[in-house]
Amino acid sequence: MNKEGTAEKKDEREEIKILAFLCNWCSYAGADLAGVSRLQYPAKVLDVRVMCTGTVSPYFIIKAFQEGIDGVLVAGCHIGDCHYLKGNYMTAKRMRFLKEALNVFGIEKERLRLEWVSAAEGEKFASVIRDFTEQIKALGPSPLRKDREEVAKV
Amino acid sequence: MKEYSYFPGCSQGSSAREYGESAIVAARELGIELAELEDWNCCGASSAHMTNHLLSVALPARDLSIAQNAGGDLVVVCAACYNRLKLAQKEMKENPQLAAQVEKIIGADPRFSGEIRHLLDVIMDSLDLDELKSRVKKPLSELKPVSYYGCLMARPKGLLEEVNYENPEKMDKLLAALGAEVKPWSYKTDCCGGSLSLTRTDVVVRLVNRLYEAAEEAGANCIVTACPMCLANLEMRQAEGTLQFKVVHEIPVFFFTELIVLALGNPRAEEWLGKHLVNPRPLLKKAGLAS
Amino acid sequence: MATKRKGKKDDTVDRAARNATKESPSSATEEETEKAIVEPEKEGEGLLGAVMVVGGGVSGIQASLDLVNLGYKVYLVDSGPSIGGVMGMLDKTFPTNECSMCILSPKMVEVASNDNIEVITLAEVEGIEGEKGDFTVTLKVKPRYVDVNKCTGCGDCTAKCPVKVPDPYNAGLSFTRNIRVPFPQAVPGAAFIDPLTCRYFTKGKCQNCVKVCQAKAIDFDQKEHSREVKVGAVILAAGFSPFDPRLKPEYGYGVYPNVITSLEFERILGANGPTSGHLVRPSDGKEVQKLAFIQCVGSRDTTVKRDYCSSVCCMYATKQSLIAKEHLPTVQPTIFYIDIRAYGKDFERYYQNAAKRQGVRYIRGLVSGIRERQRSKNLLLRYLDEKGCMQEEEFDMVVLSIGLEPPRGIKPELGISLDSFGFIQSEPFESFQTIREGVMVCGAGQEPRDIPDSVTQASAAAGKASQLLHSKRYSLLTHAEYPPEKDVSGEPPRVGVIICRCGSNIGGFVNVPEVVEYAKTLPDVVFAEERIYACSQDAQEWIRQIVRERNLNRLVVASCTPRTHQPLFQETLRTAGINKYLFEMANIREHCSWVHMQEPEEGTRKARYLVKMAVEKARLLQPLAEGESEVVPKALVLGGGIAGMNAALALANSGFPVFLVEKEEELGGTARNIRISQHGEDVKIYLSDLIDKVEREPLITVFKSSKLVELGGFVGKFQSLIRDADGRETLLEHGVVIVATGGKIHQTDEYLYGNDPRVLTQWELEDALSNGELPERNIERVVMIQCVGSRDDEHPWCSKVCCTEAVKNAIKLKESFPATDVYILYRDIRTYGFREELYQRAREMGITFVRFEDGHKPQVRRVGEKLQVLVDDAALMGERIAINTDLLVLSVGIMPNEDNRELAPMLKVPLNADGFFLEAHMKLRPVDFSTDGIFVCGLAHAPKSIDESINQAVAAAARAETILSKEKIITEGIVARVAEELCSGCRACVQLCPFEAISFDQDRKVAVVNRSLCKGCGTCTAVCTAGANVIQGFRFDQIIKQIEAAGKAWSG
Amino acid sequence: MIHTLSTSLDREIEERSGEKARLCYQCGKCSTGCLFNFAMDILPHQVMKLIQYGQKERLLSSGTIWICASCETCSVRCPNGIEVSRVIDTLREMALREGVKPAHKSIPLFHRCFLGNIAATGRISEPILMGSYKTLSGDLFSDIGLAFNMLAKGKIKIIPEVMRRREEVRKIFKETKK
Ligand SMILES: Cc1cc2nc3c(=O)[nH]c(=O)nc-3n(C[C@H](O)[C@H](O)[C@H](O)COP(=O)(O)OP(=O)(O)OC[C@H]3O[C@@H](n4cnc5c(N)ncnc54)[C@H](O)[C@@H]3O)c2cc1C
Ligand SMILES: Cc1cc2nc3c(=O)[nH]c(=O)nc-3n(C[C@H](O)[C@H](O)[C@H](O)COP(=O)(O)OP(=O)(O)OC[C@H]3O[C@@H](n4cnc5c(N)ncnc54)[C@H](O)[C@@H]3O)c2cc1C
Ligand code: SF4
Ligand code: SF4
Ligand code: SF4
Ligand code: SF4
Ligand code: SF4
Ligand code: SF4
Ligand code: SF4
Ligand code: SF4
Repeated sequence: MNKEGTAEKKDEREEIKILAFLCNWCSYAGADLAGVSRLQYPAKVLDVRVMCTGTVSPYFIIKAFQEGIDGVLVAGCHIGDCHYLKGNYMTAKRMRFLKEALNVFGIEKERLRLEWVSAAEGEKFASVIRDFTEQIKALGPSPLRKDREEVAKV
Repeated sequence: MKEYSYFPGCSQGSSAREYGESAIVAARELGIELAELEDWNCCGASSAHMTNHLLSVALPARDLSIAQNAGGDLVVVCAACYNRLKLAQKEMKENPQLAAQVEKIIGADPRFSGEIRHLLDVIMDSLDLDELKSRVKKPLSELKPVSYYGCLMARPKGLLEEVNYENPEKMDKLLAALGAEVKPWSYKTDCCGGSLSLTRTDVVVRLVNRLYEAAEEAGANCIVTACPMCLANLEMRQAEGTLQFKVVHEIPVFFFTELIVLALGNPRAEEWLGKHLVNPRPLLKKAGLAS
Repeated sequence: MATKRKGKKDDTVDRAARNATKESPSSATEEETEKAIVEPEKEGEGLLGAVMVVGGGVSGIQASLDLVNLGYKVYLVDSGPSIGGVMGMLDKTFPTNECSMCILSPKMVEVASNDNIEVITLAEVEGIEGEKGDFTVTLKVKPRYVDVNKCTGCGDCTAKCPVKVPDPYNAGLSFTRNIRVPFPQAVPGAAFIDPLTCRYFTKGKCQNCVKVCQAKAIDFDQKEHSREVKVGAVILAAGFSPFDPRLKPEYGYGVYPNVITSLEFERILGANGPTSGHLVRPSDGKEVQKLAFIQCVGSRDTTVKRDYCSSVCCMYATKQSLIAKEHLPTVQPTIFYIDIRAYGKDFERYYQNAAKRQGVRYIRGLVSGIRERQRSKNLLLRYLDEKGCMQEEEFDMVVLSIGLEPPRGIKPELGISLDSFGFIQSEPFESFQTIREGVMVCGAGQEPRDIPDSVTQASAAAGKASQLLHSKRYSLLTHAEYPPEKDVSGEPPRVGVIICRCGSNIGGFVNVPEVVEYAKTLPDVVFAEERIYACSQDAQEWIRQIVRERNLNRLVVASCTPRTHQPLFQETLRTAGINKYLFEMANIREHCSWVHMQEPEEGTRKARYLVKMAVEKARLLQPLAEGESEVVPKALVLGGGIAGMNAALALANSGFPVFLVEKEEELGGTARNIRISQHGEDVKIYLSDLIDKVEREPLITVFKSSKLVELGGFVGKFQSLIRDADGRETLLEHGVVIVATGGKIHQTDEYLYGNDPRVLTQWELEDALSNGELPERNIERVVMIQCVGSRDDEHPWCSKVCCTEAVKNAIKLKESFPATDVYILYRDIRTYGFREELYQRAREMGITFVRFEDGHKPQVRRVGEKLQVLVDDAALMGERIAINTDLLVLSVGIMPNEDNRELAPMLKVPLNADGFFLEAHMKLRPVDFSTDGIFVCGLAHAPKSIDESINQAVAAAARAETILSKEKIITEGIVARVAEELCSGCRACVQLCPFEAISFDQDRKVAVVNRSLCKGCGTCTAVCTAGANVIQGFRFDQIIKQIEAAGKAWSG
Repeated sequence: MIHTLSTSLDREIEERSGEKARLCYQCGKCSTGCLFNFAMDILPHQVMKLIQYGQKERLLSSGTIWICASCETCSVRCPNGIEVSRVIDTLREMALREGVKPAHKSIPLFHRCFLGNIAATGRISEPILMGSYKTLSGDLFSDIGLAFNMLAKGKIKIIPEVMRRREEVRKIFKETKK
């Protein structure tokens, strides 16, 4: 029983967590549509609504990894569809840079994902989450998180 | 028994005798009596129509005045005659000046107040398909025909009594009721080459070959038509296609009336089988419809 | 059937509302929170401040939104079960390829949540009695059998309904059930029952839906009834019906499964369509590789009595080809066409890009008919290749570009008239005005037109209604009255959490009691409870009560999506005396219960953390003030052409003073050169009438020989400096600017123009024609050359008007001199819409059209007495034709005004690559700029005809009026703010703001946000290295708290 | 190269047939639907164009007017409602009337034989028709096997069927020649 208990505990610790920043106008709406269409995807994802992906600061992403998130998704309108003209364009630029920077922190750059999901793309949203969850599962918990847990133990 | 005036047309006495004869027999089987118009003349067919418009109206006009005397509706089996007679009637109706001119020429009132109808339409309208089904003695179940109207019956718009002049369906329905496995195809109203048969045989061979290819592609084992010219072109030019395009087609061609007679078990159907240039016996034998 | 369950989003404070608030004592009783109707004023007796809009497509939606913003109560009637029209079915839209639903659905939500728009579905207009300003409209309302106020759109009934029906939303390509919500984004988002197919109605038993509907929304007792509505004006926006391709039997639609209509194809392309955007064909679900489009099916066709061009199909076929390639790069689209009509703004570029770079194959010449291969169900098409050789090619699928037909159910008995095709007839220069005063028209129901043109006309129609009813503005609007806002700034957070079950939608999958218990453990949460339907009307009362009783100062609702429901709860909170920004939502339905139905435990766990994240954020929420700025109710119009004058008059008619600035000595602009309109009306008379009206209008001040030299301020309060020819300067103050500075004619030296007196422009011909300067015996023959200075490398746009102009002048010429032969040398004839009738008439009259290929411009030389034009005739495979002529007329193009280069930076608005002004949004905001308070119309925007310029002018005026009619502009609370003490002065944000809302204060060396310009996107905050720039409502610390809460998930 | 253009041919055709070639906007449906186009020197839509340009000689001496089998596919498909086949019939008639040398001489010859046969007996008799056509065209030997075959199958009646009041038919021929 004790053994089982620890196994369960371990499982829980091994269990991954994904944080998604969704822009209000396209991707959040796309996620809504996935819901309305009852498309199923794994429940490992929590989302934060922002008005525009342009507002997602690199700091948020680093903070998320520090807090023990294993994968971060940033999803916004397709290029050219931005409600605010070019916010997503800025984001794309910033994310490219950030992916490289993550390596420096010892985080695989696959843990950060940028996707364009329109309000009509419920199916795309669901499949992005499915795919990303698989990918992060394969990568396992974030190295940062392990560090933190280690530190906490010590 | 319903009686109609009947315009046989030239070829039904000679090159399409099987059509002329089977039409009368089939009609009678289905309760329709066809009374031949007295002393009718050739409608002029394509040649008149293509070279002298007035002639192409005046020739059938004489037949129409005879039909007017006979009274009632006029039934036609040949697609070309049907086309010419019907268009002459229509043109004169729409153009009284033309009618007057023609009246002078033929020396009789050319206005025909009856309806000119193709035998296929007459049969399909007077028939209850379920009843027909029950009367079938030899179901054509091994036959996989495609229906072929050709252009003369289907055009111009409004000639056919069916709404969809691009994809008429009466013949399909009739054949299906006789037990055949009718194949859909997109060539029902394509032209067979018409009167170019003797003069530009090359052109006709090409068109006919195309039809055979399409029929085969559609999975058909025979073609059924209502036009003597189509049948003649299809049969005459089948072998030539073999030479020119290096493919062998062996697809018999029937008049729809022959198949009615055959399916209803009337032995006279046998008589006409020998008249086909493409021998239908092997197919019918295989289908258990002929000995 | 009212749809009034959503909250209202009121971002305006208007005069009438203010008066009303002043008069009533402001103690927060419950009655007070009820809506109060303001008594109509005495002036303008007999007019009603309400408008009915018939048809809820994009044009009807735009008209409705404009009308409420202009201060009128709106009844939006649709014959279907939801608004949205055809645009709601489209996948993407040309020429920007934007997602159609993404841009439409926010507008639909806006309609749904506005208290002053009553949506009446399943209804048709039976009669319109009375006079303009005071109509009584009789509606026939069909029963929906579902109470829209109760239905939550959960879809439980659909799952249990035994009757399968083809889904009209998917153009019949897929099946749905008899009872259903029409489509996910439908407004109202409620189910309906079609009695014709319902088993209960046809067989007398079933009622499965009644059994499963927890909201008790189904009501089989509803009856068809008629209803009378009193309004001051009516706008007909009934759109179009698609052509039935069975009428062209040669294409085998309905016989061959892989021949489909463009509307069906649009659904196949749709990510939310029957195949989820996979490019597969109906017969066997096989991926499509070879795809063909056949144009003009049911358009430009005498034999089916559609002698008009449907205007949009050339472009949508191009769009569908591009999108198909986007979905499946290997697909090979081919478009068979007669003329490619890429006439609108940026259309030519779109078409050229598709043809030259994206591999869309365009083949001129229609296929005559379609044949099918029986085994593969592939389709055989015969066409002539560019060498004139016959080809037969197999395609996997064929799309028929079906035309647009008149709407159904709009009849002359309504006092209007229909044209010979059945479209709603309108006045020659004012296409939005029917023959009946007070009844306006817009959208594709008046003439086939695309979305931007429909939207433009909708605004124009709304503006016209306002000109009629402006004295009754606000008289019938309902206004919420708010108790004073409680100051909670000093208090510690007291968070209330409401968890909604949504019947079983949430409750069936998420363990709601568990989430409630969990919520109670969260910091600062003083109240947590569940509710079966949190959005129902009685729940709002309950919320107000607990907010008061429990002394809550933050509210979290865990239910469905904030995109539709946040405004409602914010409104409720506000009526409870709490600032509406102290509210947060957790979406545990769309983002949780519905997508994790198979793992309820994990779903419940996720719901807990979604609630926790919301609570964490809520604890940090601060009340935000909505900004207010004054509006100077005056307008500045730049340019005194037809567009500028119409805009000025429209505003003056609605009671607003206008400054009209014209740089020339006289008004009139380009139109002074045009004699006859396409409808044959005398433009000179129209123009002099117009100038006369403008000059006599006391509310319009005309500044001639003047130009704008400087513009300051922002929406509501601009200051502009204008200078006249003598250098005199005037400073003007106004709330809006309308840019109508026009365009100009292309100056050419091609084809001996300027070198030989027999070579004229169309304008010169028109002049000569109307002055009688053309002696008949000298002109046996006239040749016209099209596209002079258009559609070439230097000018990659179509000038839109010149095909019609040439045809029009040719007809005029032929009427005056029947013996004269006229030849028009062209590349494509672009007589779109009803202009096609002119083209047809020209051919009928014997005017000869000669087509030449791109890159084969005609040559002109002098031969003896005559001019000789040599042209390589494309129809004859490039055979050269020599035409000796007495006159050569050039159809020269329209160029942008050079002044634009100088105006654009002054107004802080963009130009496109061609030098025309670039509007805020090509599709849905065709006359707005992204800079608030500035509008555009006429040739300044793009080439267009007179009537189109007038449409746009009246539309721009109406859009401007939505601002001028407000006393104050209320700006969103969610805007950026720079904490000056932290700002390092790096100016990163200043450069990045897409709306130029941040400026740099040179004295204090800090960035400053102008909250009137800021749109709250947050781009600036992401780059601020000092963390000085924050976006209210999405503050850094708030998001960090959400991240932290998420980080602790699954374990804490 | 086309030098002289005129609109008179279009009017002449309209007078004779009621069809207005000038309405044609070159959609090409007539040509793409024509099953005989491979044998034509001028495609049907180009016929319309050349009528608009008044190129009478070129049209009357074209092969197209003889190759066209009057199947009317073009006519039912034309979105401008032009009966293209009727226009071609008219051109053919004009060519005969004006004695233009036909591009495919066998075809008018066949029609002449066909009509001659009717004029003589009131009805068509295949042996007579074939005989006359074969003799006059000099193409004696093609189809000879076919003829024997048909004869053997009783498809060709040696003794032609003749109508009684032949003079009435002959009168029609005489009157319509005028
Ligand atoms: C296949 C296809 C693709 C297209 N693609 C594009 C594109 O990419 N870009 C573009 O700009 N345009 C495109 N269009 C054109 C576009 O659809 C129209 O411009 C637009 O829909 C017109 O909007 P509307 O509001 O006038 O009419 P509609 O969208 O037709 O809406 C009319 C509304 O009125 C209702 N109604 C009808 N009759 C009545 C009545 N009697 N009483 C009450 N209500 C009534 C209807 O139910 C409907 O809701 C496309 C069209 C088609 C067919
Ligand atoms: C060559 C050509 C042919 C046309 N043919 C036709 C046709 O046949 N049929 C048809 O319906 N339409 C035609 N049009 C279009 C038609 O002329 C316009 O749609 C219509 O006149 C509306 O124009 P507008 O008011 O937008 O611009 P304009 O008529 O160009 O007016 C703009 C006004 O602004 C003034 N202005 C410019 N810059 C400034 C500034 N900086 N400050 C102050 N004032 C300024 C100008 O002096 C002018 O008076 C044609 C246009 C052109 C160019
Ligand atoms: S079950 Fe009831 S609440 Fe749900 S969609 Fe159907 S009618 Fe509406
Ligand atoms: S009563 Fe009608 S709508 Fe309801 S479930 Fe039965 S068939 Fe469907
Ligand atoms: S020409 Fe007109 S009707 Fe034809 S496809 Fe193009 S836009 Fe549609
Ligand atoms: S608030 Fe609750 S009841 Fe209303 S729709 Fe949203 S989840 Fe359903
Ligand atoms: S002439 Fe003018 S309207 Fe016609 S295609 Fe050329 S630029 Fe466009
Ligand atoms: S939030 Fe967006 S619009 Fe507002 S100042 Fe920042 S960047 Fe500009
Ligand atoms: S009538 Fe003549 S031109 Fe027309 S399709 Fe038939 S053969 Fe071709
Ligand atoms: S089908 Fe008619 S319009 Fe089209 S090219 Fe032929 S004649 Fe002209």
